[in-house]
Amino acid sequence: MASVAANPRYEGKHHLAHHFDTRRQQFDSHKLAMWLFLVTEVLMFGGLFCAYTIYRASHPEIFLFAHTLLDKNLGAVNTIVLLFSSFTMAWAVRAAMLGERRRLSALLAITLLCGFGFLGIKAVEYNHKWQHGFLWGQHFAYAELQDYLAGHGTDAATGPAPDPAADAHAAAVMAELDLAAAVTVAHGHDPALIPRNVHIFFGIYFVMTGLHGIHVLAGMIVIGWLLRRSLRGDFGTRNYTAVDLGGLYWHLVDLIWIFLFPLLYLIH
Amino acid sequence: MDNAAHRLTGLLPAVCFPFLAQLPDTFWMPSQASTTAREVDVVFYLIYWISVVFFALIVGLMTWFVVRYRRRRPHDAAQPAPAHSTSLEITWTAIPVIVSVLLFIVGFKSYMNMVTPPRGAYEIAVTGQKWNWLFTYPNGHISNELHVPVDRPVLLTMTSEDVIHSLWIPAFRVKMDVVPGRYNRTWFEAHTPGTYPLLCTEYCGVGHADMLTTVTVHPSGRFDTWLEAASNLFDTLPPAEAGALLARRLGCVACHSVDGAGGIGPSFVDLYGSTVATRDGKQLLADENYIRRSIVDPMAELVAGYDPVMPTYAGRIKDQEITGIIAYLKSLSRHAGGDAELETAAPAEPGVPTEVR
Amino acid sequence: MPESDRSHRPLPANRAVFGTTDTDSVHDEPGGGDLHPHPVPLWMLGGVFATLVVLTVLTVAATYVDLGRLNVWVALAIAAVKGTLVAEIFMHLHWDRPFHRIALLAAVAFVALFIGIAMLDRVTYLPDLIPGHAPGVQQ
Amino acid sequence: MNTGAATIADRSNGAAGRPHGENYLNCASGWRSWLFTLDHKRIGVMYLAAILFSFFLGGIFALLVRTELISPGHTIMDADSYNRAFTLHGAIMTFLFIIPGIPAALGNFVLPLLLGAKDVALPRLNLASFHIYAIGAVMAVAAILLGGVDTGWTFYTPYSTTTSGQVVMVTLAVFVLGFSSIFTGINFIVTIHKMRPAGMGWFRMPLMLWALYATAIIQVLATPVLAITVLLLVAERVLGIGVFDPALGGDPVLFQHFFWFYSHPAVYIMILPAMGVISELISTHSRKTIFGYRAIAYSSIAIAVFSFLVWGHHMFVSGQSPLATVIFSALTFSVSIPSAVKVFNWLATMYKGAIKLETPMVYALSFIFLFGIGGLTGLFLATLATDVHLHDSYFVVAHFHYTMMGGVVIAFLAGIFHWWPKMFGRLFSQKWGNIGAVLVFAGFNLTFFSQFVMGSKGMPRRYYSYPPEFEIYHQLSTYGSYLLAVGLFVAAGVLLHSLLAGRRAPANPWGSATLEWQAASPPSHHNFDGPVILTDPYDYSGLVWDAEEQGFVRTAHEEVVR
Ligand code: HEA
Ligand code: HEA
Ligand code: HEC
Ligand code: CUA
Ligand SMILES: [Cu+2]
Repeated sequence: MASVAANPRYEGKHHLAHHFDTRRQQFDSHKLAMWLFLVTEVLMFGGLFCAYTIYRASHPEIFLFAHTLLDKNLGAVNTIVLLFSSFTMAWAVRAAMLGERRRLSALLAITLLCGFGFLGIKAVEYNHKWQHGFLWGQHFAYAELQDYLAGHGTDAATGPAPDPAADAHAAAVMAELDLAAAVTVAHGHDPALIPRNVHIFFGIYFVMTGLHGIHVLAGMIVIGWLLRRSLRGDFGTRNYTAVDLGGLYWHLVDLIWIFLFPLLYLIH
Repeated sequence: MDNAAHRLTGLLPAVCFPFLAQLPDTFWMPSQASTTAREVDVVFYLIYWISVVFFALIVGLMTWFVVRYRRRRPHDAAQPAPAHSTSLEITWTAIPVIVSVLLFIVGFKSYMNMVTPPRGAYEIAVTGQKWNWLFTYPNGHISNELHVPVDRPVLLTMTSEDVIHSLWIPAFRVKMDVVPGRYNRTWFEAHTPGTYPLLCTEYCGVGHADMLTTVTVHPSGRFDTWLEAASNLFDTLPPAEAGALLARRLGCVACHSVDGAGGIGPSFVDLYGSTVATRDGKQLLADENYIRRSIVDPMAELVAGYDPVMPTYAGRIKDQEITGIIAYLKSLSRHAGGDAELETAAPAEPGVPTEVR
Repeated sequence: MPESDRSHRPLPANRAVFGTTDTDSVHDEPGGGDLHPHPVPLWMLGGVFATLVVLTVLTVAATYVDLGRLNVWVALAIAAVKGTLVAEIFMHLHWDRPFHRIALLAAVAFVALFIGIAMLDRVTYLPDLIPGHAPGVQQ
Repeated sequence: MNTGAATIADRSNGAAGRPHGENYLNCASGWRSWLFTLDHKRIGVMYLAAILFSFFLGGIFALLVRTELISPGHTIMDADSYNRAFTLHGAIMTFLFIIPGIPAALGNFVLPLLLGAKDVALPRLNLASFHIYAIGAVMAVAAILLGGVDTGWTFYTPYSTTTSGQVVMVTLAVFVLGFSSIFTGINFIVTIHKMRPAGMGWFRMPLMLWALYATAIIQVLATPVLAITVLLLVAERVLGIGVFDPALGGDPVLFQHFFWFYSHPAVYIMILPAMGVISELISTHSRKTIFGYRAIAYSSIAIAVFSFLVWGHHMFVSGQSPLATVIFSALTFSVSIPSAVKVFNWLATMYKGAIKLETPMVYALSFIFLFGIGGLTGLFLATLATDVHLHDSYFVVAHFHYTMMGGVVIAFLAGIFHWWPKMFGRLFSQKWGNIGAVLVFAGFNLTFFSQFVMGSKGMPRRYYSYPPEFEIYHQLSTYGSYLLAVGLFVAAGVLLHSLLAGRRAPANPWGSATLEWQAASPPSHHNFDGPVILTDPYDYSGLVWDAEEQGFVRTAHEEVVR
């Protein structure tokens, strides 16, 4: 690890603002502010979770059917990518606290790469939906859905695989719910049995993952900025607040995905 | 507990406001014409007097203190007084709590009556649309004003064609939003024959303030007579007159003027037989078929210069009725080609514009 | 970790309202109130990551077992465990001022309140909705 | 509450180092020194100017609305323009004026001073909050210039997703303004947690701080839900996602849940700081210790928490289920209790006080009167049976003007007059100040009392025209609004006159015991020049009138015997 004093910029970078009495007070203030900001993020996503819960509870058949159009595997891989990036970020904070500057830069770079990876995989998924017209609300292509189910029904890689057990389960759920005949549906691939209003699922899916994606992007900008500063040698044992706070933000983005993944991809 | 509260809340209003039995309008309230109205007014005046007492107390004390404890010289100090008093504070927390509980209970009781329609109520379907009301009676008859029998519970099942509206009959003290995609219900039992205003009270656009109509409470026995007469349009009226009525009932005249003035849609005056310029540059003759299509599938040909806001009437209008409307449009048009019989068509129902010639 | 103890030390009587150590203790701090970093040991970070991966696999696996209505709750429970791990270890809540945890829990509680009442309402008025009503979409 | 003085030792920057007469207003000049300042006082002043401008703008729309309603039918504008006018009036008043109002303008100025601190904890965030507010305001004004919106300030779907107009622009402006509000809230919480001087425990804080703290809790917890609501609305309108629009299978009642989950607590974002101001003023101008300090402090927090439990009272007849309706009605009454507690505590504070009818106090008394009516009429709306009849009528319009205009705006004016000498170092004419206050009071009651009557008699709100039997009430209301406008212009004139020609203000003209009055009027750039004496904020015994200063001065605290 390079020595702290080696960098002339370092000394100037941990000053104490005039209105604080101690560095501890300054750090605590910034950290509390960050946590309060995270609170607002939780509530903002809370609105989306509310919309999700409402529609899932009142129209389980839509969710049961529509989620099969998502790619579980890609979702799972993305989860791992994000978890890993959280791990490297947490490690980066540790490195910053210990003044391990080169390691800090490396870890930030890996975290950033994971961000790219996540968005890349997301782009692949979005592209697939776009190709087939599985879009939000108004733009959902029901006609294409019919073709898709008829044609790709057995293509395990891109479409839902036939799963007799799931079919039976879905039928049981439907029977239990005793919904109107119009919405009777099975998990299977008979185009005639598509439930009504599948587009609502995709409206919610795109809003949730889209807003989350924007947060990933924002987090990546923050990490990029941290990386730049870290390469410049700004951080050290007495000055790691920015890394710490940036990390908190990144972890929150991860935390939200931890809930999004099972709720959107793993509906049973 | 339940019982005591029940008796208390049941008795209280009657003791306090015996004069509220049945009133024409008071300083605060319009006249009462339904069973609900009385209940609501009792609650209203209960809260009113409680508020008056609290308000008088607060403002009275405030004024008294200001007068009594005015500071004369800048440095005069306050007189010693305790900085808090637990018993006082508990008192003025407890009293509002009690009052609140009381108000909740009386409000709750009347509300439960208001949302629980009695069995066997007379059902009328209500459709709200920009910007008029359609009331559909069990026999299929549709009217723009609400007509109800006296002394019989009436249940309104309501939905909207476009945005949210809200049906309010002040004299009955009932109100319920009319929401697209769902059925909301409200009920009442009118007890005084007469005609009362019915208003839309959820903001719904340019015509919101004009979305008013009336509710007529028919004296006993007369309602059925009215319904029978009203539903047989084509038996009793020449087609053009029936068409004129229909144009009002179906809400056409909310958008199409019958006096040549502008509006949301083109005026009906001189429409029939004219040449219409469409959005995509076609010139079409407004003949029978064109008008029929405009009603059933308004989006098929859009008139240049107008927004595509006309709802489709497919499924809501019978063939005979379209014929009636066409006859009515002919009667409004110079281009109708000397159809002398139509020119004399005059409206029979009050409110149909008399300029029709 | 001697540093972490500092935030738990008793406060002067007139400040210990709310029973948290959160705010205060800045002015009267003897050492000039310098920072006291608490680096989380690497084995712990690695362990948490490994656990998270295992739990992810478990979530996916759980979808293949039919538990009826329980499935969604199992998934949520696992997600909650994962979230707690992230918050407590990665986000340092475990060593942090308790007020930060209170804030996060409050946020979750208010979200739950919102969802709870909105759900209660929607489920109750569901029968009034026209099933499948969506005239603006060509299905 | 009766503790000895403590000294904040290390706060003195030494008055000696400061040239005589230098203060935060003149210590630097040029527009940059204002627009990019980190000084909470300058940010507060800029906020004050921007917010008063918004009030003026909203007021213009109000007068247009009132003038149109002076007779049924077309008076000065058509229905479409009217709909835009009241929407813009409501939206500007709510989002641009009253939500930032007291916290961002007065709060920013006084909060650090009340703490004896040099600044808020996060000055940059503070400045960012102002810049974001400015962006939001510019967006809102741009939207007005581009044609405005006609949705009502509540943006109910599906009307808002189908109507023409600048809905997207306005809702995005609301989104941006929400961030400004969140930043202020975060800043205040952090400042109150971390910047209290040693010796100022939670229960030795002035009540204004409790009020601002409670407000900030709501800002942080509720505003994000507004953000997501308007984002979803924009997505619904632009993309058609089908969550709120019934034509796409969405649920308009769900939108109302979203909207009111924020917008009900928002009314307490407005009223809580107003109540804080009143608590300070009643005590100061009565020279008497506040009665029931703890009750008032707790009631602020109680209001903040309860405010989240009652949003459905705006939806009693929306198609919300009767079950939820009943629950919400019951919960709604819970907010009334802490409000009632405050009112009674204020009265008890005045008892045996030494009350001086200075202009801020006149406004404060006016507040108790008007908020009393506003709050009590809330009870009619919280009660189920009566709300069914009164919902969406002018009764509701009158209720919320009594709380917002009669409550919050009056308290805001009270606060402006109270802190004016501190902010600008000038005194104003008490006589004309009081005349303005009386005119406002009279005009206000004339404007809005008649609205209660017509509302309960059947006059719906948002009506461009109306049946002739309501004409007399509307005329009274319109004339009242003109009188109200005159009163406000008098008030504005008094303040302007004071800026230009007012007498120099002493450090402590009213004899208040809170810390901001220990700073000079106006304060220096770093707020306090010497050590700050920490005292009980409501103990007036140490303050004596000094005829030479024409203000109050603190005698050495130890020497004062009670
Ligand atoms: C600053 C703003 C503010 C404040 C403080 C309040 C305070 C209250 N409001 Fe108000 N309200 C609004 C702003 C505000 N409101 C707005 C803007 C709307 C309409 C929005 C729209 O639709 O556009 C509205 C609408 C509104 C409704 C919906 C009406 C409808 O649309 O149908 C209801 C219903 O319950 C309600 C109730 C209350 C209650 C119970 C209080 C309570 O907090 C009042 C508490 C105070 C007191 C009770 C007075 C003091 C106490 C005493 C004098 C002692 C005696 C007390 C007792 C015996 C209990 N309000
Ligand atoms: C803070 C909130 C606030 C304030 C202060 C006001 C103030 C006023 N309001 Fe407003 N109003 C709303 C919030 C507010 N309103 C809302 C939310 C709605 C609902 C909108 C909707 O339905 O969507 C509404 C609706 C509304 C309506 C109903 C419209 C309808 O339903 O059709 C009416 C009608 O009379 C009205 C009138 C007025 C009047 C006359 C004032 C007067 O009090 C205004 C007086 C102000 C001035 C005349 C400006 C002069 C200012 C200065 C000179 C600067 C002064 C500076 C200093 C003193 C320093 N308002
Ligand atoms: C919501 C407003 C609205 C209502 C209600 C409405 N219309 Fe229209 N109508 C329009 C508009 C706008 C147009 C012009 C655009 C178009 O062609 O769709 C139009 C066009 C027409 C035309 C073609 C006019 C021309 O100049 O060629 C006819 C005929 C017509 N409407 C008849 C009716 C009838 C009959 C009814 C009632 C049964 C009715 N409309 C109800 C708004 C309305
Ligand atoms: Cu329909 Cu207002
Ligand atoms: Cu409310």
